[in-house]
Amino acid sequence: MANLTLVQSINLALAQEMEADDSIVLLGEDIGINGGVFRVTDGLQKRFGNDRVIDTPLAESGIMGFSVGLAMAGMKPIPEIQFEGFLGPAYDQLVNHAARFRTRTRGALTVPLTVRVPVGGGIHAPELHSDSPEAIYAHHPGLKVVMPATPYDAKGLLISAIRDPDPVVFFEPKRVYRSFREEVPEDEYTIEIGKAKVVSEGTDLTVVTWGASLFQCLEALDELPEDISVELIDLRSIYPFDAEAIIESVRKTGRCVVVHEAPLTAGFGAEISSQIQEHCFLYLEAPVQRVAGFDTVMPYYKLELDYLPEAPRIKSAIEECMAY
Amino acid sequence: MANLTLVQSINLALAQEMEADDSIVLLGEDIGINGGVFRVTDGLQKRFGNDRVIDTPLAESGIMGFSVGLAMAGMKPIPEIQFEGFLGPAYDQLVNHAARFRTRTRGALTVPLTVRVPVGGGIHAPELHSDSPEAIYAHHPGLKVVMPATPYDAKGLLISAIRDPDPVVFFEPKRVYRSFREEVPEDEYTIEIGKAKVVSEGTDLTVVTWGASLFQCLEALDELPEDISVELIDLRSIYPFDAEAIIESVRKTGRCVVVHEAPLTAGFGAEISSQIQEHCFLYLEAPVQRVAGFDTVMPYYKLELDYLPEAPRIKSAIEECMAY
Amino acid sequence: MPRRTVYEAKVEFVQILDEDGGFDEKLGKDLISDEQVVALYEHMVTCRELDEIAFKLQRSGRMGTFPQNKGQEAAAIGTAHALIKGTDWLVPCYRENAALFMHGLPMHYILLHWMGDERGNEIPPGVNITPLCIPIGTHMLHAAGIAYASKLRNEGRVVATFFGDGATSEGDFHEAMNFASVFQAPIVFLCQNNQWAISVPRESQTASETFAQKAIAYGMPGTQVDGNDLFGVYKVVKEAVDRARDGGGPSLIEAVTYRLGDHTTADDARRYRDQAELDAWLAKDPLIRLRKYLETNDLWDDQMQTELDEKAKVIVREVVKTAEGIESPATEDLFNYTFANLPDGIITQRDTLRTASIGQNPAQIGLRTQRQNA
Amino acid sequence: MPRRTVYEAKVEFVQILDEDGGFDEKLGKDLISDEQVVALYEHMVTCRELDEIAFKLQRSGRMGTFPQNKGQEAAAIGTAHALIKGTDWLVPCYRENAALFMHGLPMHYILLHWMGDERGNEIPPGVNITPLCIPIGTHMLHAAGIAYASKLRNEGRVVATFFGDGATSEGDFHEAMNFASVFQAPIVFLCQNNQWAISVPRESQTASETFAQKAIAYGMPGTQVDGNDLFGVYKVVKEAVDRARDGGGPSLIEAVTYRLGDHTTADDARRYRDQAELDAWLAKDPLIRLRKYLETNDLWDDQMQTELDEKAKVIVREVVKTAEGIESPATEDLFNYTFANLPDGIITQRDTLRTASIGQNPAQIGLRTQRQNA
Ligand SMILES: Cc1ncc(C[n+]2csc(CCOP(=O)(O)OP(=O)(O)O)c2C)c(N)n1
Ligand SMILES: Cc1ncc(C[n+]2csc(CCOP(=O)(O)OP(=O)(O)O)c2C)c(N)n1
Ligand SMILES: [Mg+2]
Ligand SMILES: [Mg+2]
Repeated sequence: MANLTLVQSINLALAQEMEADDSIVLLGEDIGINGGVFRVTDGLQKRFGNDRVIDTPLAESGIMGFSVGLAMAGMKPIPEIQFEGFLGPAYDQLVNHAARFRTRTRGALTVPLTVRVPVGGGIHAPELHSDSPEAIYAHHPGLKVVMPATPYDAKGLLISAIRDPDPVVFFEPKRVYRSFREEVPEDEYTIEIGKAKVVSEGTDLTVVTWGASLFQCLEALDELPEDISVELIDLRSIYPFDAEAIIESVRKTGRCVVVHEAPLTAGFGAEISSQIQEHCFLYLEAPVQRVAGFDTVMPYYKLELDYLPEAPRIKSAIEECMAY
Repeated sequence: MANLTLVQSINLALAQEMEADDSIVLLGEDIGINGGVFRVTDGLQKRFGNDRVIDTPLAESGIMGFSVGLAMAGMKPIPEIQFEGFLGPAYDQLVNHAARFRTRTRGALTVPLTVRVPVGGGIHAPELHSDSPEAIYAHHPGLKVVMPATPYDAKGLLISAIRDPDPVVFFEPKRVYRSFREEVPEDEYTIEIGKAKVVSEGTDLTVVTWGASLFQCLEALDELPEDISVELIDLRSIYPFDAEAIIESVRKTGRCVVVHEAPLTAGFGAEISSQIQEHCFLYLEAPVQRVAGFDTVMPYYKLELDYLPEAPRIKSAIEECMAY
Repeated sequence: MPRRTVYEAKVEFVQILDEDGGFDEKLGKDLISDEQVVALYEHMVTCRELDEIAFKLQRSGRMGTFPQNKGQEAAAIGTAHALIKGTDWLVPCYRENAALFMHGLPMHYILLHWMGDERGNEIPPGVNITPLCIPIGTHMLHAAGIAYASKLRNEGRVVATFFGDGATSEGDFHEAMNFASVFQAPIVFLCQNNQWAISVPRESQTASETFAQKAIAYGMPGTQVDGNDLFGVYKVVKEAVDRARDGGGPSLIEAVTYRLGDHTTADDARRYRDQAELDAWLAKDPLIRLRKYLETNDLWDDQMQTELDEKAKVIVREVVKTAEGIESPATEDLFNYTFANLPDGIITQRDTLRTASIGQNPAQIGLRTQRQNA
Repeated sequence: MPRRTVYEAKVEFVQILDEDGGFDEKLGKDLISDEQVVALYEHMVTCRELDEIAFKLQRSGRMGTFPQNKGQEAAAIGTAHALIKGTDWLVPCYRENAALFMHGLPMHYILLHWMGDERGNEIPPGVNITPLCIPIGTHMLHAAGIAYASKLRNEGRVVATFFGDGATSEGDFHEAMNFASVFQAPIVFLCQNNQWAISVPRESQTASETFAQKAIAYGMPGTQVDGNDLFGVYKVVKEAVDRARDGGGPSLIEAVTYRLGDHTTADDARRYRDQAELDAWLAKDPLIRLRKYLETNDLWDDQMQTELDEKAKVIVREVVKTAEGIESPATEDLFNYTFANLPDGIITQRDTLRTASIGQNPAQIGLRTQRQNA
């Protein structure tokens, strides 16, 4: 058991899985000697060699399409896309190929890849280094999408993702990369894709969130009056997502606030809100609230904290939902 | 006034706008002498010349990025992407550039382009010729997204889109291209982007839909018992969408079914359902229902009608929503 | 030397059997045995028969859109012959059916594919072929990845990937060429330059004089070959395959050929191309040329042709019967292949054939508890 | 001729002022007037000063990530000098600030950009520059489109677009080169081959011997030039610009240079590259070389240098003051530039700073009617 950052726990999971399964290869821009721009793959090329930790040319569609080929030939590629904004050029290969080969070939050719992608805002990064496109990939059938918020979950979910026989988009909230440490077991363990985590139990209102927003929610909860009992759920998996855990919680609390960084409109919060309504209609005491990014382009960093759902906005949504 | 198909009304609108504004150029694959694979641009190259109706190399990112450049230099490009499945390679240029230049430059450089894209299933086409990605583009700030379902609306919305100072994704439901004719005025007219159409008034339940599904909804309505009074809304614009019209209707009817071809999860129906809930909470007598494509890859055509929300599925959703 | 040449390159064109039946002995001698040539010709004719019948199936409403392969058989077969069936991989687009059949794809799979049935892509085990690729220019990256996997694992497999002249315009073509050359993957890029991408002629697709010279951008050998010349195609592909298998990396081959049919059955090429152009190329049909060769070399006669035509008809009739005889896919096939392990949501959708929740059995969404006092 | 050469090409390297101060009179005579060279040198030094100060701003927490331009000034300035300010367009990446300033971009805009402020991209009217481009390799398509607009409207404008060696690997590079050549757009593609793309060296980026030869794939002229040689860069770019303006279409120029700094302030190049390599290139610094030239030609002395250094400091101090003195952007700037005409939903979000609805004034969503008996 070691006290690790998110960066370190991901590095550990990668190393352990690579050790155990030599069909795993990592590929991406600057992941080799440089260890990735966030150092997530630090030391792995040295340990596993150039053939298994591959610096690629600067081409995201290439990285993704090449990985699809590797996967169909029986390897388990783990491509890295340097920032979520650069998933754009890889989008077509990801949604129209990686996601479709199993369906397309009735299972004859499959694509067991895990694409790692730093995600989200809050670190004063340049343009296209701070977006949250999880709803896009969740909407495309054939992909699984996860976004762990803590070092412990990251290790367990990454191992599940790597072992999953289908493509998984593994989003790493960069705001959390080094923001805190947590005890992470040395042994390998898995966390089931599709299972949420109840971070704190409560009876009055459910907050559902994922990624770095978890910490803004915790901050908001800290500032709430003592007498409001909030159940906080970290979704962890976006697709498939744990409808059951949410429904169970909201049937208990009758109120829900969903929090995410991505723009409101057609964000994943809409799916959650809709499903709550479909499954908890008679239990709801207030409309499900969404606290999200605005329907505007993620701003350059001077304004990013005005854009992101920070604690005060979450707090007031909770209070108003309680008061409804 | 002439009796036109959707293909013809779009062709007419393009011709009239090109006549009026010589900064408009069309570009795409096979749109010139061939008139496009659906003949939507038939005759336009002959009429306006090779410089204004431009056959491009086979490269969608190229078409989109080149159009962004043309637009920033003061032209009004109308690129065509041959099928919605081939928006994939153009995605990055569309969402990360076309959609962002106004924000990025505080309005100094803008991208008044209208990208025309055939959309949706039901015509026995090959793979990637039958998808419905409207939610993807609606989620990306900086884009407008429309999907007219009739020849009349297509002309008015296309003219609005072309004249709009910002990028518009103009989806053309290919199942409707030649399925029926409608009176379309010869004169130019516009339909405001963001305004829905109440196709039929009703008091018991609201059906919200867009694109080719409109006709499946009409079919379902025909088969309903006389005593159920349905208000049918054709959204027409996906982003921005006419929340007001929907809210007004659902506050009146208390029940709503949303119908679309795209996969359920994180589809645009989720946004509508969420907003109804947020704004009509105390008026709702049943949960908002979504009848949509399944969370699976759009199948090859033998199964496509099992996938698409056809009339029977819509009808039973309406009946069950009424019975709730 | 303030202005000095730092790089020079050239591109060669290869032709062994020309359209008048002329045969280059120096390059062509003992290249393919007489027996093999006869067998390849027979295969070519059978594939042409399938192609014509497929066209008719579409016209009579028994199949969806179909892209005829007519006229490009020599490029497909010459390439397939240079690769080892069951070891090497073929990563096709959709105009090289003849190559796929040679490497073990059951013929009715192609019909199933165009009949809107994914089972046409359910490649049998041991057949190293990826399914027809609909999005143009995207599959060459998969080919590069498959080739690199072979290299990484020292399997000695070579990959050949087919694509059209139009496909070279896509960014993915560039990225595939670049990845393949940077990683020295064992792959042959086979560009079927059939002069048209639907209605767009080669001159509007690229300003380069040849497609072969695009290899130069990647420090890769590039060769142009008469794509209607079985011998020429086999020769240059074989050289490239051998080089690849020996660790010499990728190659680009431009097979100069022609699309004798419309783009697909949904197309009408008379809208955009001249009859005269088509006529000139009809005379270069690889079937005519190869038959001429066989006859010149006393390997063929009218009697054999009649028998072959009959045999081809019988084979193709059987193939059509098989494709049409397959029972309709079950609705639940919609769901079952989305993931190896279906998430609850999809299971519910499959079992109820519904998307949203009303009318669904609450048990199906597996609630662990139920609040009573709603 | 069964194997005949159908295409030949070569790539030239141009150098006028070499690193030892050698000057090729034949190519360089009267190329740039003495006065101009002095002015360009002064600009170069000022830009270098800004670059060093920007680095320090980041280190002291007053600015976000910054990519130093150090070492690549000759390529930027030589190119900008060959284009007509206010007529031609520059479509940059982020390592050619010196070119942008020459064409009218206020210097503090660059700082604002890296300080996380979109106002750094609010290009003033009449300045034909697009903003720094973050997604690598994507902006050359915009450049091609701008160039084609100039051609369509007979405006006589030429476009120069800058990008790195790494950028050539992106599919969009390929599509931009192809579109530009097919449409014979008046554009110069200026590849700043600074040997590295973050930690990836040139040899891992492409297997081609030069970047210039990538032009061959598009039937486009391609030339390699010493990118640290102001005269050489100006010469080859001017030729390409003239050709483009005369309707001769696009060109690719590879400027061979070196990134003397880290990739950005977030990078530490010592992790992946040798000090010896860096040292060798430090000696080729375009500033050193140009000063040597000026001194050899009696155009410069220490006194002038001292004065210039002082002047540059003053200018840059002022620039920093301007950038830092700008008031913070208003929160509502988040919203106001999304569309020319903001949709209701965004107006509501702006006016309430909220996303979902509770607590929002129902009037704001503009309900036309209100059912009373809820
Ligand atoms: C990415 C993509 N864009 C557009 C299309 C539509 N389309 C299908 S085939 C074709 C032309 C292909 O030309 P080429 O590569 O030369 O192959 P050919 O059909 O001539 O064999 C086009 C534009 C497509 N299938 N995929
Ligand atoms: C599409 C995209 N992918 C990845 C990145 C991350 N990134 C920023 S700069 C860079 C290297 C660029 O190398 P090069 O083109 O040679 O330009 P240089 O920085 O050397 O000037 C990378 C990979 C990016 N900005 N955009
Ligand atoms: Mg072709
Ligand atoms: Mg570089």
